[in-house]
Formats: sequence, structure tokens, C-alpha cells
Amino acid sequence: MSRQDHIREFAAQALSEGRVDYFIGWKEGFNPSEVIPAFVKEVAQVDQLLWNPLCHHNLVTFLKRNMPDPPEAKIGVCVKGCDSRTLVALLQEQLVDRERLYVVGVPCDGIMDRRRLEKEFAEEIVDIAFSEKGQVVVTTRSGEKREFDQQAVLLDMCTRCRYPNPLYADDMAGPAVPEPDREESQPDWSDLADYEALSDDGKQELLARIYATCVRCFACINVCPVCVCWDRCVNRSRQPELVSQKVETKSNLLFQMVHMFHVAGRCPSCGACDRACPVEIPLYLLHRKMNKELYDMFGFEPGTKLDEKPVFQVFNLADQFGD
Amino acid sequence: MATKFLASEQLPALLEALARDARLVIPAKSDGLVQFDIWELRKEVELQVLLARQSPKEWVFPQCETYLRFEYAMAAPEETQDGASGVAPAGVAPAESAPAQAAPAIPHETIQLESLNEAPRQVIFGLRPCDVRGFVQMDRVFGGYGGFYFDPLYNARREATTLLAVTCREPRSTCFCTAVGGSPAGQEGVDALLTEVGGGFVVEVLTAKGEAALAAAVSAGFLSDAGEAQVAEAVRVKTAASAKVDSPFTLEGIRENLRANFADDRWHDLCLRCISCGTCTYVCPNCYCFNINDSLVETEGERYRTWDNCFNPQYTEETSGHNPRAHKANRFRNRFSHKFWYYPEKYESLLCSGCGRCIMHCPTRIDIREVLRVMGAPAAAPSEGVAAAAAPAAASSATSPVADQSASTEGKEA
Amino acid sequence: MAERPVKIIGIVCNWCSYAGADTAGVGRYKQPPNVRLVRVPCTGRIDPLFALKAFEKGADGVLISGCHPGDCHYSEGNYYARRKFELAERMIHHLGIPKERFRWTWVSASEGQRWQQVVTEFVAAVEKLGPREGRAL
Amino acid sequence: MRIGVFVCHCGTNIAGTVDVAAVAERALTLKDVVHADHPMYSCSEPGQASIQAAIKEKKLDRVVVAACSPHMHEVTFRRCVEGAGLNPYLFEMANIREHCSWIHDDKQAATEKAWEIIRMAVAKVRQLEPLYSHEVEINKDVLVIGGGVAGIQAALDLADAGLKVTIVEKETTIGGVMAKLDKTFPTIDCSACILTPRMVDCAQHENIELMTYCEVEKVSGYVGNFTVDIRKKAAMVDWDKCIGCEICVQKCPAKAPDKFNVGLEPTKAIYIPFPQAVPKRAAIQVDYCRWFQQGKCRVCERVCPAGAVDYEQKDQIIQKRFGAIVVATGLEVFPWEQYYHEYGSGKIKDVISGLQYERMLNASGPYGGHVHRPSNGEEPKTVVFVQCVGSRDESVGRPYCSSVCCMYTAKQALLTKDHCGMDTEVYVFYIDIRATGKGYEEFIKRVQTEFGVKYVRGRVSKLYEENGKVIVRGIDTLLGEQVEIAADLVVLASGIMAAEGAKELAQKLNISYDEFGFLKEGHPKLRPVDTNTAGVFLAGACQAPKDIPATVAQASAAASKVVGLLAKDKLKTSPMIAVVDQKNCVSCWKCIEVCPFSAPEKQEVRPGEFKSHVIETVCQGCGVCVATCPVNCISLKGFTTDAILDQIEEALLV
Repeated sequence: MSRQDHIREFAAQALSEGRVDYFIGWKEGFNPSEVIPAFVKEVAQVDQLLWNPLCHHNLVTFLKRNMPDPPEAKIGVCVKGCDSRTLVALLQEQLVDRERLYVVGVPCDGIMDRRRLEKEFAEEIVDIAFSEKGQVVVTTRSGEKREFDQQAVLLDMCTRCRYPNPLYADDMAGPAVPEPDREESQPDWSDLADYEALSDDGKQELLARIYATCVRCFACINVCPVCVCWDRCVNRSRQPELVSQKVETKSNLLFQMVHMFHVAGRCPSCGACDRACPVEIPLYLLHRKMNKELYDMFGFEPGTKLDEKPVFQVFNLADQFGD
Repeated sequence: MATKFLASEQLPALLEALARDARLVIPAKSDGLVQFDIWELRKEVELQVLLARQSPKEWVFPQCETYLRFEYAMAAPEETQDGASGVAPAGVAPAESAPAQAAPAIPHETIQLESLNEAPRQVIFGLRPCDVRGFVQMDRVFGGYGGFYFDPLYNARREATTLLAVTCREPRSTCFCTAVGGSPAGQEGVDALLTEVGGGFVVEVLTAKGEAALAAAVSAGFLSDAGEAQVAEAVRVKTAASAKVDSPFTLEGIRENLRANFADDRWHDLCLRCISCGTCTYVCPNCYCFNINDSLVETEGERYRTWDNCFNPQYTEETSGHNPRAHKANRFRNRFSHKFWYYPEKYESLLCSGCGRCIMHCPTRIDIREVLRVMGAPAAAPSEGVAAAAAPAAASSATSPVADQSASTEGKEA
Repeated sequence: MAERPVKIIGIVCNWCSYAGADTAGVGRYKQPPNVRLVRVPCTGRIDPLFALKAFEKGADGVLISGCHPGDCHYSEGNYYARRKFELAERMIHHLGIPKERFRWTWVSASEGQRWQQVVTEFVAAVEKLGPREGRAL
Repeated sequence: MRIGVFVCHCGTNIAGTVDVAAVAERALTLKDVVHADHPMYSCSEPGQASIQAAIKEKKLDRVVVAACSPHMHEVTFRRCVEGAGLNPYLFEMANIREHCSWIHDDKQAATEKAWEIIRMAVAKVRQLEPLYSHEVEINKDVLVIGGGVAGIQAALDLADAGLKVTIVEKETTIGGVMAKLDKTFPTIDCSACILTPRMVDCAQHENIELMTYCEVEKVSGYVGNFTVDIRKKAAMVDWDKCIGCEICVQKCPAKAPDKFNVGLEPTKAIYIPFPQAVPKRAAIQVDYCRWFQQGKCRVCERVCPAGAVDYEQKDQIIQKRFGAIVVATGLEVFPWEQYYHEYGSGKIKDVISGLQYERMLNASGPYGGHVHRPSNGEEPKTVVFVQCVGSRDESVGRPYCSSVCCMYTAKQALLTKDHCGMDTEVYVFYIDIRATGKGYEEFIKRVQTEFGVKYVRGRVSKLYEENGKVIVRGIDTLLGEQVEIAADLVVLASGIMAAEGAKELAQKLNISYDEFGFLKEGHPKLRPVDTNTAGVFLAGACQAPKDIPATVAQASAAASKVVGLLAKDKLKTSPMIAVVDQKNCVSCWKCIEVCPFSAPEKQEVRPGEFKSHVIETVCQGCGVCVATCPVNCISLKGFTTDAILDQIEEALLV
């Protein structure tokens, strides 16, 4: 039984037994190259649900404050490994009600970097198909077809994944995938190496270029599953005006730093913000770095243990920081 | 007006000529992203990728513009009789004497204002007919149409802008310009339209502005008169392109249907995956909402406006904290209703040119076509369990936050 | 024209470091005049974003100081704060703001001399880098 | 807004380095500043009068005084502006003395800096709002946790002051550790003789309620209004009926360890710790009772003349309200057996702890005050005392000095000579002698000279049995040589720890404790009996090891603090506290998580909708919650984010 079949079966069961008001999974978007979040309310619709390496959306986003509709809805949701860590982060702080959730874990082999594929073509991609042999076949609107090795076009973060299997789930869609021995191995932060090798001025120049592009659409913040302030985001506040409403490089960067500091210790770098940014700002440079430093400081990986608290809401007398 | 031909290899020379006496804005690729930018900074014009990530809207209606600076000039206060208070700065005009009982006025505070309106002459090259229609549709709201507000900032810039559009040879599956009255080779608002044919572009000069912008290129010989075969090929290209654009919904009765579906629960279903960000409005060629901010530091300040969007939870929030559009679904409904109902009602024009950017760039690919197919169609029969058309607002207000306000309030938008 | 003097924002807790700076004053421990102090009740009150905000507004350096661990007037504020400052320090450097421009430390109410030393050293370090102009943040 | 700025000369203290007149003049160019002056001494009477006059004449609504440190005169000037009818919190001080004129020599640089400091103060004062203290009703009953000498003293002082006091004690009797002691140093007073009358006083005092065999289960509320759940443990004896006749104890067939006698001899499963117990009531140690363990016996029930035994008794939770709490949970003796394997881990019979020796010495102890070797019952001829067992020893995680062992060892050495004869050989191994109390040093001298106790400076490295003796091997660091003594009895001066459960109690009370479990005072110098939770005070060894006089002194100090606190009918709270703008609260509860005082609480604003709310009387105004709140919906009055950001921005306007 494929993972997709498992998901459909779990969804159908939960819906038919009335355990959930709706079930969130993934389905095909406006063409087969696009996958979008699916909100299934009836058993008859479960066949929409699919599972493939395009299912990048972190559906935990739809559980956070003010998202469930109606607010007290009982919700079924699919989570990948990285998604589950954001769910754990929310559960650590009781920011979602466990009792109203039904979680289907989906072990994951890695998600496509669709944007990288888009850049391979001037034209629009209308179909992405997956062969048994780990090949990806991409078709454009005018019919051009090209094959890629699936492993070569994964999201960069997926190639460094330490948690491919969901850490929290009520049911699991099929067997676990192999995962690294986390006792033995350290997280791989080499994606930051190029940036970190830059001089201070080099970093500032690069940031100036990157953040000139930001349009303050709030996609990064609103899509962020652990960012729960939503309509009350301090980035919108004019009193106090911590971040100027002026859209310019400095305040754009500060805007993003506000987000980073507010999710510090709770963000597991699921990458939802990177993928949502309409102007493709490499936000991973900030959240991955933050997580690298938190790992260095505390040996802490956000959202991995249910009984843990985010590191900035607790302290340890024995902390060895400062002089 | 004239129809010219531009050989492909002459394109750089044309751009150089255009940039000579105006700011030239072109779609260019940087870090893999196509955005409109100043030609001097990125000289490779990108016409292969159909649509720049964002529309060229910001070049006429910037995301953030300071249009007023002010300064409080602090003269000295009224002199006191009391010598002990010490400070008696020189060169201060004595204040008007205030009535003995009232609090002393603050005569030493005057304000100086300086209004700013930069409208450099500019040419936007390489935009698409839908982008141009974005401007044309937006012109009404800023241009005083129907006796409403005239925005000097927008109009000065619009006036100084020449739009040289390029026909879409290969429309995307997300394009729906024809459904909203446009075309991949639409000429509305276009100053000159370039259509790519074998060996170059057929250039249709459509307005005096277009003619003026291209005059230098004509006299320098970059542009020759187009041949009949070239013109004919251009017509074929246009026809073929038009055929590739889907017509995913009908405008017929859309206003009435949106009105009838105002309190329909399906708004909630459609927006379940919406994250209420502003991406769709910020990539849109004609979403024009803005916000005004003052900033004051010590005695100097400025007033600037920035783009705003109806998905912003604070968009309609009142000072009291009450928000008539408290729920995401209320805000979601606004965007579509505004474009296809409220705006048309007030300005007699749609507010959508069918570029499809909102579909392509929405983080969850919310599809305006789907929304209009569902909500722009006649209300569902009551048997399907949707309380809407027949029993409007009052009946469903108990269960549906969408119904919190009446349609007429919404209709006053913009 | 000579370079402008560097400007440093100091954010200090009321009970220890502000009082330590007072003690330095009482002891006439001379210091360079580049630091402007903002008094807050506790380092726990300090949002690391204040430091970023100061850099955004053109500070050449930011100095944060509070009670030594264990001495917090509110018993726990600096324990929370030191975690935040440590991350802030690392992230600020990540943004291309040289390490030397951000310092956080502990100075007690009695440590006037230490306050003098901290200020003198920090100003010297920032002066070595000079004023910051036209940066991304 | 109408701001007045006063730039103080402070004689030449400021004016010597800062051009105060020029700065005052420049201040008038600042937005909203309508008045500026430069008094010679702002804090003097004429200085204050000029400020008050300006407030009235110029209708000032904000005042900045640029002078010395706010730690010096903030209170002075707040009162001054209040005297002129202005809210005292619409005032801000710019420190241009300690932070400027006194630390700079260059007049131009100092003047420029003073100008900027004043601008920052003006920027801040613009953001200030009038603040008002609130008053809350207070409950005047006091809870004393712990019925040792500290708790007893505090309770008696409080009761004498007319306050109702409840003592909660986890054992069946009050008395604590002091009740176990034989004599007290340096006076060799009988411990029981001085303590038991106090215990009786407690029992008889009309304002004191004794709740023994009880523990604090839960604490909520805040200063003036604590609600405490107290668990009354089941004694299996109805204490209303029990008359303390001890017949049950005599007839009980089951033996049980005797905590009171530190395990020297067993007691019975039903027990009364000691004859002078207050209240003198029996309780059953269920774990050792034959009825509870084997289902037969019920001897006590049969013999009890009062019919008090009740095997069905259950724990009860009693809820009470208090205005203040004194914590006096006392100490525990370091369990040396678990750490000092070189001393035989407790397996050598003739090696005992200091507290065990106290019981041995005591006439009402298990041996009637007769000192003998536990191994064979003979009177020892050679007794060795070893100090600093579990004190000043990093290797067992006890780096601190237990403060009392030097003195009690000297006392016990003296008593040994007294009990066993002057010819008894008595040795004391020590690191340093700490005899800092009144008459202490003289006492040590007396023990050494008059009683001939031999003091050996050095640690004992090993204790082992050989030929019926305990061989004490150590080093005499003064002579620099190994020493070996064949002792009949070895007494270890085991150190002091915080009482078991102190940490858990501290968590319930929301007060801090150190790494050893000792409770933390508000300030080590200036608030030694306060805690950081308003309304909770400390007395005795729960705070740090201390002897009886220090304990009693602290207990009285705590009592007087409570009396001071409860002398008012209402409590005035500081208005510089955190306040939640509930409109913006996103109910993430991070504020609750981080607050050191449990000031924020969940408040139901609409049915089912909870928002954060800061309890005014509990908030101490540290602002940790403010910096943690992601939406900035908590503001700290007087230190708002706006005020801080404006100061930063103003300082950076070049």
C-alpha cells in the first residue's frame, strides 16, 4: 500500500467516523506540476489527496492561531518530518489543542526544488511526473520534455535532513524511511559556508542587495507555522514602531530579524518561508544560521521533544555565556 | 500611425537610444528572478520569460514614496518677567501675549512643509499588454474618473511614462486576459506594441507618446518601415497567441452573482488555504491600495505612503480595535469582489487584466479563475445547503462571520 | 574634515550597571565621552532587537550591561537575557556587523572601575573600526 | 505638551565641566520644550521652589531635571513636581553628573554629551504617562512554614503583635532540630529547657494555630492575598481524642526507625517523637504497622483509653488565606554515609554523626544521656571528632561552610569530658576554627585549655576498624606528619543542607533558591529576610546555614517585616509595572512562562477567550515579559518600548 493510499484511507476513516471536521493533505493544483494544500470535508473527496515529492507545503501552518475555520474545528492533518517538528514546537507551548488534532505522519524521501526546475526553462512547466527509477520528467507548455535525476533536484534542505520521519503522529502513512543516526552525526550546516566565508562588508553588500527586493507581503511570516501572532504581528505595529513601515533595505532586514528572533528556539527550519517568498529571498541564511548557533549554544534542535520548552523561555543556572 | 520593423540585433541600440533622454525600465534577470529594473543597472532585457515576477506597477505607483517633508521651527518661548529663570536667548521675537488665565499658547512652534513629487521622464519597455491594461484600469481611481479623487503624484508620473509593450507569443496556462476583455496583443493604453516575428519585431506605433519615444531610433535608422509580409506574420502571431489563452470564466452577470453570493459559506471553503499574505496584491498590476504614515523625529518629519493590501488584518481595523473584516474570509472576499463588483460599479471598469501573476505566485496557488467560477456564478440552489442568495445576510449571520456586514457597506469600497 | 566621533548606545539595568556607572562617576574614573546610556529596570527587559534598531539608526557600537549572574534584582532576568544576547551577538555578526561593535557584559553597582575599563576598551575597539556609514543595517 | 528642562549647576560639580547655561538655552530649540532654566542646586529648597514655580507659571506638563543620578534624587524630584500638582511620573532625570561631568575633563565634549543626554531625557519624558499607585485590601493572617525554632520565634513575635498565625509543620510536633539538641554553645544551656517553654507558648497562644503533620500543597495569589492549600496528613489517630498518654507506644509490637533519635535506636510503629512534644499526639508510621502491612494486630486500637485510633483516616486538604508567609523550613544533616566511603560509609558502628551524638548525650535520649560505644556499650576512652564532613568539600559538592560545626564540635568535646571524665582523650581534627559569634572564641579557648581537648589541624583521610578500635588516620598539617589514633568513638561533624523538599516548596512559592537548595534572599546585604516574591519572607537555616542566635534574630526580623507589611489596611503598589494591552494579546502565554514572580495570569475576557493579565500587586516591574512578548502588547510603565526606542533614536541624531 502506497503512502498515498494510506493517507486516503486514514482521511476516509477519520471523516467517516466523525473524528475530524476536515482533513488537510495535498492535492494537484491548476496543473499536474503544482501541488496545493487540500482541505477535504467529505469521504467522497479523499481521492483528491495525493503524495509525491511536490508536496512541499507545511500544513501545520493551517493549524496555528486563527487558521482553523471554524475556530474549534477538529482537524486531521498530514505532516512530513520537518513539518512535524513545527507541530511539536506548537505543542510544546500548547499553541494548538492536541485534543482537536488527528495527525497522519508521512515519512519523506525529500521534496523537489520546483523553483530550481523553473529556472531550467524559459517557458511554463505544466507537468512534473515521477518514474519508478528516481527520475523526474518535466514537461513545458509547448511540449518540451526533460528528465532529471530526482536526487539532484531536491530542495537543498532535504539533502541535509536529519528528521525525514515524523516525530509526532497518531498514524503513520507507511514504514519509516532510513534516517541518520542522530547520536553519531552532527547537523550539516555547509549550506551556510559560502555566506559565512564573506567578509563583514561582503555580507553587508549581499544583504543590501537581497533585502532591496523584499516587498513586505508577509508571506514568510504568515506561512510560518510557528509564527502565531498573525494579525498582531509587531512588524505591522506603529506604536511602538520597532520596524519602520517604510519599505527600504534596512527596515526590510530588520523586519526579517524580528521574525527570526521571534521564532528563535521554535523554528526548525522547515523552509516554508523560503518557498513562500514571492521574490525568492534566501531566508535560510538567517533561520539556518540561527539554528546552527542554537545547536552550538545548547545542543538544541527545535521541535524535537514534546516535553522540552523553547530555549528562550527557560534558562539554566549553569549556562556559560558572557564574560 | 506608422508600423515599423526592428531587427533583433538592433534591440540593444534601440534601448540605448531610448535611455538617452528618459529613464528606461526593462524586465531583466537577476539571481534567476525577472524583475523590472533600470536599464543602466541591468542591460540584458529578458523577453523569453513571459511575465516579470512583479508587474511594472511600482514604476508609476512606487511601493513606498515620501511626498511630504515637514519641519517644526522652534523659536524661543515667551519671555518671562522672572529674571531668575535665567535663559534669555538672543534674537527672539516676543510672543503674543496670552490671556492671563488660559494656558500659554505655543507661539514658538511653526511648521514648514515641503511637498515632493518626482516624475522623471521614463520609458517602460518590454511589459505586456496586460501590464499596460493594469495602468489603464488603475488610471481611473487615481485620475479623477467620475469626479472622484485626482492624485497628483500618480498622474504626474503616469504622464511622464511611455509604455512600449511586447506581444505575448506564448501565453501561459495561467493567462486569462481575453476573459477580461484584453488580448495578448492588446493595444489599450499601449504607446507602441512590438510583436516578435522572424528576424525581429514589428513595431506598431500607437500614440504620439510612442512616436516621440521612438523618434530618435527612427531617425537613427534602427527602425525601418515594416514590410507587408512582416505585418502579416505579426497578425498571424497575434491570432495564434490569442488562441492559446483560456477563457476560464464568464463575466456575464458576475457583479450580480457576487452580490448574491456575498454571504455565501463557500467563501470560507475557498479561502481555507489562504494565508492572508499580500503576495497576490503586490504582484498584481492594478491593486492600488495604500497606507499613509507620518514619521517624526524631534523636529523633522515626513509623510509617506506605502502599498497596503486588503489581506492585511489591519486593513480595515478601526481605532477601537473593532475590525469589520475580522475573518480571513471577509478579506479574501474583498479582493475578488472589489475587482469584479465594487470597482466596476464605481469606475465602470474591471480591475483585473488577466495576467495570472496572483495565481502563479500565491504561496498556496489560490486561483482567481476558480474563485470567479464558483462565486461569480449564480448562487447554488438551497438544496445544496448553502444559505445565500434567497436568504441573505440576516439569516446566516449567526453562523457565518462573512455575513457580519451588509453588502452595501462593502460596496462603498474605494 | 576629521571623522566624526563614534557614537555608542549603552543599554544598562538600573540596579547594577547603571549604578556601577554612577560609582565610576563618584570615583571620578575618567572615560571617553562616546557612550549614551539608556536605563532599563533589568537586562531581561532588553529586546535584542533594540541593538539591531540602534545599528539601523546609525549606532557605531552597542553596549549592554547588567547584574552578574546570580545578582539580578529580579532574581532571573539576566539568566533569560544572557541567552538572548548570546544569540544576538552571533546573529549581529552574521549580518556583517563586526563583532567588536557589539558587547554585552556584567558590571555590578560596586564595580566603578570595571565600568570605566569596559567603556574605555569598548570605545577604543569601536574607534579602531571607525564610524559606520551607509550599511545594510 | 509643555516640557520644562532644568539643568543643574550642582555648584561646580556639573557647571565646572558642562556649560549648563548654554545647554539650557539649547534645550529651548527642542520640540515641546517651553521652559529651560539652570538652577545652582536643583535639589535645594530654592531650587525645588523654582521648579514648582515654573510648573505653575508655565503650565508645564512634563519636567526634566538634568543633574545627578536618579538613584540620588529621583524620589526628591518626583515629590517636588507632585507638590506642584504634576503627576510624579511625568518627570525624568538626565544624569549629567555621575555619567558626564565627573568622568570627563574636556569641557566641550562634556557639554556636547550633556546636551545629548538631556535630549534623550526629553525624548523619554514625551513618552511618559501619568501613573497611579493602586491599593489592595490585605488579609492579615500569616502563614509560618516550619515549626523549628525559627518558625516558633517568628510565630510568637507575630502573635504578640496581634496577628493570627498558622504554623504548618511536617512532623507531628514542633521543635525542629533544636529540640533534638542536648546543650547549646557557648553557654551550655540545656536546649530543651529553653525551647520547650516556647513550644508550649505557641500551643497556648490565642493567636497561634498549630498545624502539625501538615504540608503546604499549593500556593496561589500574591502579597496580601495568598491562598494556600495545606495537606493534613493522615496520622491514623484522631488527635481530638488522643491524650498523648503513650500507652499505645508502649504496647505496639512493631519497631520502626526513629527519626527523632537519628536512627540510634528504633521507635515503635505508633509513636510520639519525644516526651515534651507539642502537640503531644501519636501517629502511625503506616509502612511499619502490622495492621497496615499484614492485616492483623490492632493492638493500639484496643489499648487506647481514648478510642482515638482510626485506621480509616485519609489525608485532608485544607484551604486557608494569608496576607504574608514566613518560610522557616530549616535544615537537614548531610548524609555523610552516602559520600564518605573512606569513613566507612556508615558501616563502622562506632562512627556516628554529630546529631546522633547529641541524642546520645541527651538525658531524654535513647541512652539516658550515657555516652557509650554503639559496638559494645562501653564508655569510650578515646573520642575523635572530625570537622567539615560535608562542608567546605568540593569533592562532595558542598563548597560552603556549614557555620555551626566548629562550635558544636567544641561543645560536644567539652561534654565528652564532662560525661566520661576529664581523663578521656579527646581529639578534634579541623581545617580552620570559625568562632565568630559572641563569646565563641573564648569558648573554644576554654575547651582547648581548661578541658584539654587536643586540636589537630588537618583532614582525616581514612577511618577503619582494627582490633575493636576505630583507627583514625589523618595528617597534622602544623607538624607536617601523619597521625594515627586508635579511637573508641568517632564523631563526624556532618554539615548542614537545606531541608528536603525546600526546592519544591520554593517553586510553589515562586521564590528562588541556590544550587544547594537554600532559599534566596531579596538582596544579600540589604534585604536579607525578604524574597523576590513580595509578601514571602525567610527565617533561619532555610536561607543558609546558621546557628540558633542568628536563626532567632532572622526570625524576629522576618516577623517585624511582616508586621510592617500588614500594619497597613491596604497595600500601595508600585505603578511602574507591566500592563497588557489585551486587544493585541495573542494568548501565547510566553509571559507566564518567563515571569519570575508569576504575575501574569490567564484572564477570561469573554466566555472561552483567555488573554494575559498582569496582577498589579505581584508584578515587580522587571520587564522580562515585555521583552518576551512577541507582539509587544505588554508595556512596562515608565520604560515603554517607545520610550526606549525614542531615546536611542534621539541619541543617534547627529
